[in-house]
Amino acid sequence: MADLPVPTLPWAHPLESRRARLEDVSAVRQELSAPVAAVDLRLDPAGAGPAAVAAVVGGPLPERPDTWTALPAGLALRLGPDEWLLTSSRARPEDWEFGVDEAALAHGGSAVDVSAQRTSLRLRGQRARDLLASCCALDLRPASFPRGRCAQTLLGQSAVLLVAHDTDDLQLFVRTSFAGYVADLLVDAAHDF
Amino acid sequence: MTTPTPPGAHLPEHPDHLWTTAEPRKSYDVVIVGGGGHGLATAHYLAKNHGITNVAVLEKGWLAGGNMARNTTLIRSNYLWDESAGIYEHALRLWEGLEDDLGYPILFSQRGVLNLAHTEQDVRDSMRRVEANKLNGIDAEWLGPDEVAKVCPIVNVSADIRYPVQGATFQPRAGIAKHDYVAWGFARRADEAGIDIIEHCEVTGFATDGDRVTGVRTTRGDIAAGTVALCAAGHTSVLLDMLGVPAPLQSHPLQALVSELLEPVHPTIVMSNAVHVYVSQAHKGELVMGAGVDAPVGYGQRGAFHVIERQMAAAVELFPVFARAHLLRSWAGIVDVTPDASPIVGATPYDNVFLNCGWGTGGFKATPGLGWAFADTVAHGRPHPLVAPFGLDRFVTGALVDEHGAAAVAH
Amino acid sequence: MQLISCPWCGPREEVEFSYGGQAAVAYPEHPAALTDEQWARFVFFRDNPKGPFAERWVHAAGCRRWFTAVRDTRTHRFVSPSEVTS
Amino acid sequence: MSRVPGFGRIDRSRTVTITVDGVPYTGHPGDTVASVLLAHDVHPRTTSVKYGRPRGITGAWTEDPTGLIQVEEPFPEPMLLATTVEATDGLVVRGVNGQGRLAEVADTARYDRRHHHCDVLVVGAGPAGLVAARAAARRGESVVLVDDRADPGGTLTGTETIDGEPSPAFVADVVAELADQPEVTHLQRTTAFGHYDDGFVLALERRGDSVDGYGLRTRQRVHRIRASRVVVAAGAIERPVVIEDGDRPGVVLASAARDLLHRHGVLVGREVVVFTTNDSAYAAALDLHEAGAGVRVLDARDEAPRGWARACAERGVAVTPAATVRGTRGEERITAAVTGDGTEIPCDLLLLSGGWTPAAHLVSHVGGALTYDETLGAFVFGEPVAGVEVIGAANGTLALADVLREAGGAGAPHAPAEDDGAPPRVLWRTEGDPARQFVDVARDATVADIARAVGAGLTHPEHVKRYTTIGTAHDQGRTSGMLAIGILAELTGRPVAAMRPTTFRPPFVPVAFAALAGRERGDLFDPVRTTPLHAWHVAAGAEFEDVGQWKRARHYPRAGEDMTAAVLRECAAVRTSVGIMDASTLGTIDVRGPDAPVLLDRLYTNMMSSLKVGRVRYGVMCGNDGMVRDDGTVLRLAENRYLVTTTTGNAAAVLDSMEEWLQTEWTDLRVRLTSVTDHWSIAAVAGPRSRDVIGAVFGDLDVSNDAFGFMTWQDTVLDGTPVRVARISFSGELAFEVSVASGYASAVWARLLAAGQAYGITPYGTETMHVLRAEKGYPIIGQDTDGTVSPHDLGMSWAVSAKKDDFVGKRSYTRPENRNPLRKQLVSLLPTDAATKLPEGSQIVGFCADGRLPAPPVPMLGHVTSSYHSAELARPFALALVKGGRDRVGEVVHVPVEGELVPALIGSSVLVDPEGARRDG
Repeated sequence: MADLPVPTLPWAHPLESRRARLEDVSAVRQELSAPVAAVDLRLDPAGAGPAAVAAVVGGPLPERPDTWTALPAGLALRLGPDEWLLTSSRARPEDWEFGVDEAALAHGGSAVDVSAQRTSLRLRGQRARDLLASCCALDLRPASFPRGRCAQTLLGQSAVLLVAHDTDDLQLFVRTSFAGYVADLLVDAAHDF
Repeated sequence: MTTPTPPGAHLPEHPDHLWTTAEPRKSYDVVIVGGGGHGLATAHYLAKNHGITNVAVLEKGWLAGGNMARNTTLIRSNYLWDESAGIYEHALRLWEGLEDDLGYPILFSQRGVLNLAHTEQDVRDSMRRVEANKLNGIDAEWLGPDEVAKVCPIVNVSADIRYPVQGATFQPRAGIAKHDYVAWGFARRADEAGIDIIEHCEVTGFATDGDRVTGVRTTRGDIAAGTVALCAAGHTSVLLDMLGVPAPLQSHPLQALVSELLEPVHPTIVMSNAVHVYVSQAHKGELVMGAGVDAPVGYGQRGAFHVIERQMAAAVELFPVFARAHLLRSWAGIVDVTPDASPIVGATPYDNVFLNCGWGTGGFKATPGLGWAFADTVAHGRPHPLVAPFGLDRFVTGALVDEHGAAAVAH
Repeated sequence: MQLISCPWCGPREEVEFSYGGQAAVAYPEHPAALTDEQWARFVFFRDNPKGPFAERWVHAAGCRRWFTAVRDTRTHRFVSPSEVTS
Repeated sequence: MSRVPGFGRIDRSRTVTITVDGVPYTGHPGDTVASVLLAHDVHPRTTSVKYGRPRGITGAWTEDPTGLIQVEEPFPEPMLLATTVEATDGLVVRGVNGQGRLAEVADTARYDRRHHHCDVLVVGAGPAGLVAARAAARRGESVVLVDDRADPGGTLTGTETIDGEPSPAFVADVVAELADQPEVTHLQRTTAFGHYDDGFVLALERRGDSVDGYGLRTRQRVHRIRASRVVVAAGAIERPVVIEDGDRPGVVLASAARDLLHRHGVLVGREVVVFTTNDSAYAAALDLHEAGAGVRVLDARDEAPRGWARACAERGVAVTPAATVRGTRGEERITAAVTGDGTEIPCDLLLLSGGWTPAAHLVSHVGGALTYDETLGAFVFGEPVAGVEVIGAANGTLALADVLREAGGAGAPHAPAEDDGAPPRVLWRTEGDPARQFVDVARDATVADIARAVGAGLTHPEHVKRYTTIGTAHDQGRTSGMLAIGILAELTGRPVAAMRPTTFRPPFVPVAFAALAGRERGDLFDPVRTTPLHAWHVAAGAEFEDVGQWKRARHYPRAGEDMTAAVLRECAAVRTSVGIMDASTLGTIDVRGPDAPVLLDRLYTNMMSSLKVGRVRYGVMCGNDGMVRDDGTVLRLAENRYLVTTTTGNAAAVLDSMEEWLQTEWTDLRVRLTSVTDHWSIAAVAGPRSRDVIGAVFGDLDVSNDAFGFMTWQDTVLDGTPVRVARISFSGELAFEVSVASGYASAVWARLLAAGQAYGITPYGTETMHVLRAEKGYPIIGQDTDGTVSPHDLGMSWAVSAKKDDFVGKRSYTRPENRNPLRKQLVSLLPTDAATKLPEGSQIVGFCADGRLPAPPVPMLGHVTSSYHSAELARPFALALVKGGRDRVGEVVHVPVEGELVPALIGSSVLVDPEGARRDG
């Protein structure tokens, strides 16, 4: 697949139309994250598979569910017992899927391109966790949800994947079709901050 | 401070005598297990229609303290399928004469029910049900949003809500009644007829002889029974387990709630499936609402709070004027639900044990109709035609009466 | 609203889960060999105990894994730590 | 004025003006509506609901059963207590006596939620709660402390000494220490109202009303607190003694009079009789005396407590032991108390204290069992509840010194013990006329009513409650509940301990619906799911329909078009040229693994393992009951990889169900499922010119029929971006579905439109799609099915594999009902007038030869599931489920439509291009 031309088709962020409203919130900085290549990796955690995939993606996979590790240009998020979300801001989605899948297949695993399945918002600021706590029941205290943790949970009525980068720096992934709802929810919640 | 017309003053007084809690005797022709609305109504009609009075009603707690004390008192008959329409319409006709029959002011108020439609499919399902109702001789009509607003001006029929109201079915004869009064009215009649109402008497087992049950074991001793009629709603499975009779029932918490007393604002009953609401304003002025059924099996008579929150969101969404009404009290009953959301009534593998359960959220409205038909079933030892379609065997043959699908909310 | 312990994600709010009813109701080996009664038993009939009940849950808003847990239906409390079936 | 200098914690430097029943009154910040009125010597007066008797207030906080008001400004709110509504400038209220009034317009205030997690939640910031919170904080625990009143301190009046300093200083110290702790959240004006499992407590914070509107500030907030441990320090509720005419204005709880004095500086009466059964009322007697009232104490016990008696003697407060109050005299207000021996003691205030009932609610909510405490005359917590601790008055511990010890343990602060106290006497009522002894003044229910209930045969407290309505008013029997049980015990000759108190239900205080709804209103009520093309649809003037949570474009009316016209135009475009539809809402699931063919063979009624890579097959999924649950196309992407398409509404349910089978039943299958619904955006391009459009946009693709046949798919690239094109038709026309990662959806859509311009490419919506598929007899699951329809009923026996041993639902097809020849089957229905569009949902009856319906009940043959005007057929047509329908083809039946019987001809369900020449072309 390496002979594909460089993509020139215009790409649109699902929250483009809400960018101004999100940036208007002063208490918590909410940024639209740039698109990344992302695969959903399914793999037996016990065998040699994780190491094989790690070699391809350039970093070790997190060993416990609900934690993440940094990859050279992305994140390795452990979503469940045999499931990871691997992102890359450098690779093209089709290459990312091909590479990870190839490594996983040898160990009975598989990878599926989900680059456009979710979109992402970065929340920064001292009140970022408070803002999330207005619509998320997860224990988001820094001690309970420190850097290195991630969690699939509910924000309002929408499933989200929360990632703790730091005490004041969180990221949320949300399915593309729910992104507008989540953005509206956060903008609304930020009113009384 | 000013003094408008005092509410509550208009509630009728109860009679001076209701019933006397009896001591269990050794033996009865009929033992009814469960002293809720269905058990008491069955007792009443056994005496009234069939002259059978050597009857005991066994209640494990205080009389009519289960779902009868916990429901939202909606009465309607606008069900989709012929079988359901048959039993519920029979019940509704009995409701219309029940105050006289019982000699008790049960406050049956026929104020109509609106079943709202919010999506195109809701509209199709509603039309289907209205047309079926009409052909079954049940009063029903389809109303557009403007007509909905005429019947109930506080419903938000504007397009600015998440799931705008596309219209509603309307059954004018639907209504509400005072549940305690109904139960007590049946109890008093049964008591007058010489039927023993025995409270705080829990069935702990059955004595059997081949295909027959000879009696019940209770916390107050053994009682011999010619026929046993089970009317235990959410606790039916507990009894059937004692008999070794399987039934496709799951018991779930169902929550309900009331507001404080309010000046009249809501003239009818409104139900909505998509925006889950059913609400009426009772005689004293309180808004009475039912929430959704909690998904897990539960006998705890309490439900989860998020169900209430969701209920309140739905209420304010559909009725903006309810915003500052207050939740005064919430509670839960235990509803026994079947795979097709229709009741199970009729025979069991035991010749002289008859089953009545699985009414889910529909039990109250069926009370007199079920009592009538079940008493007939017990008296003649075979299912009355109105309950015949609801036998346990339908799960084997596949002849379900599926009220899930197109039949609006089954409340 | 209860906390339910997902074997993978730890205690989470009840709303994150979907209920799957009675656990360990096996799909019949040879459905065609069953009588209508036996088939109906599998399709429609589930235990409904007042007391401990082994049930299936799925962490729908989380890892989407199904698991089995025992809960007392009288108190709604989970009486055994959840265990994984698969 | 009854405002006493030197008393109260109101801010006398500022004034507020409120209007009550049209009369303006001034008060101060820190006042309530009740305290403002009382300060002006105006006793809130309502009329009782049943007997029209005058009523005043009897409590100083949420326990008051009578002082209901209606707020009119800033926004109408019904049925609040004058004792709990803070006096704010511009507030307008009026009295009510039983029913509140709702606003006629929507409430624009904001309400929201906030989640908390903590080691310890302390409910109540009285002495017990403050000390417990401090102790927890000092241990390094995270603490949430909530208290329902405006200020912390609870029942502390400021007269007490704690650790050698006046109690206000102690409270201030503790509050300051807590404020310094980052792990402590301290919320006043926040009422814990519900307690659920696993330490989940709901608390309502009142953040203030504003006459000028709310702006962005939240009016009320529900705090959803998840605590490892819940410490209930919610205090106790004083109850009166039931006396004859004890409902007369001027009869007040002793603690309430004291609270009004110390909080608001209001002296409720000048000539005061105190009738008590316990020690606590003595403090009220002495405080009111110090504030200038003449006070006399009647103690029901044989001996007055020596310490208190001494203190009274020192100050000249007369104490009479072994004395009772039997009744009252007066009209609008008490003028005298009548003692047990008939003596009338002139007074303008009668204080009652019949003992204390612990605020058991929050423990009762989680099923905590209560046991009767003979000494207190109240139910207290029996068995401990895991994770719940009850301290202070809520635990029946009343003396301050004991409370502090109980709350603080080893490091507890110290308060001087009350010396020579005496145990309370449990006394529910005094001698008198039962018909004038009000137990629940809010419901106008008397001892005579309880006696009548007992006479009617009722003995259970729940029955008596329902017969008499005691405890059902807005106060939920806070002060009357225990009295009713005590009196019921007395009347039935049974011990109180044998009674089961009625269960406390959430909420502890009434909570506005809107507060519970939070921000789940309007578009935030339920997520609005949109496709990446949503903005384009809006700009194109689409009308939308809700399908599940999705917004789908239903049609695109042009100026002057109604839906029928727009849909006819869109249909014609697809049938004659080319149309384009956004199908991105379809569920898509990537199914991978060596056993993927096995799984799909078990889940679909037809065979999927035989599908060749590169090809597409339509499939039906059923439940165990054999009824159709979903349908869609399946693409075989590789030997071990399929892409499964579901209907829009069922996507999540299908995936969940597939996972359930895999994870719990067929755990040996090596298959993995990944939802890619949101990843793929799908544009359906349909119509005879669709090949031209696809060919123009995707130059690398050979779109000829030979190279790209019906029900096959191919991958291609558009400007470097991968695209998948499949030849799938839901319209019966030559058609393609173009899938691309959703970020590129707009770009691809634009290219397709541009390429289609030459052919007048027409965007079409779901309504048009429905018409087109109906003309072909393709069912919509959920519209033409309702959970009772099998594939055979739909005429899809061709999609039910006979080769497979088993698949989900197969066994059910041999049940008797599935072999019933009168099952409903999908057929078409053509109104014979070729003009009437049968309303969807219409019922179908047999042909009525005389043109009239028989009397009900009329047997029904089935119903109309879909009905449209057809551009292609130039007439209306319908699909219907009809009993034995396929055997009735050619029969004319009747459909009642608005009172008319419309004859309609039953036909095959496929009306357009039955040979499939178009889609295959």
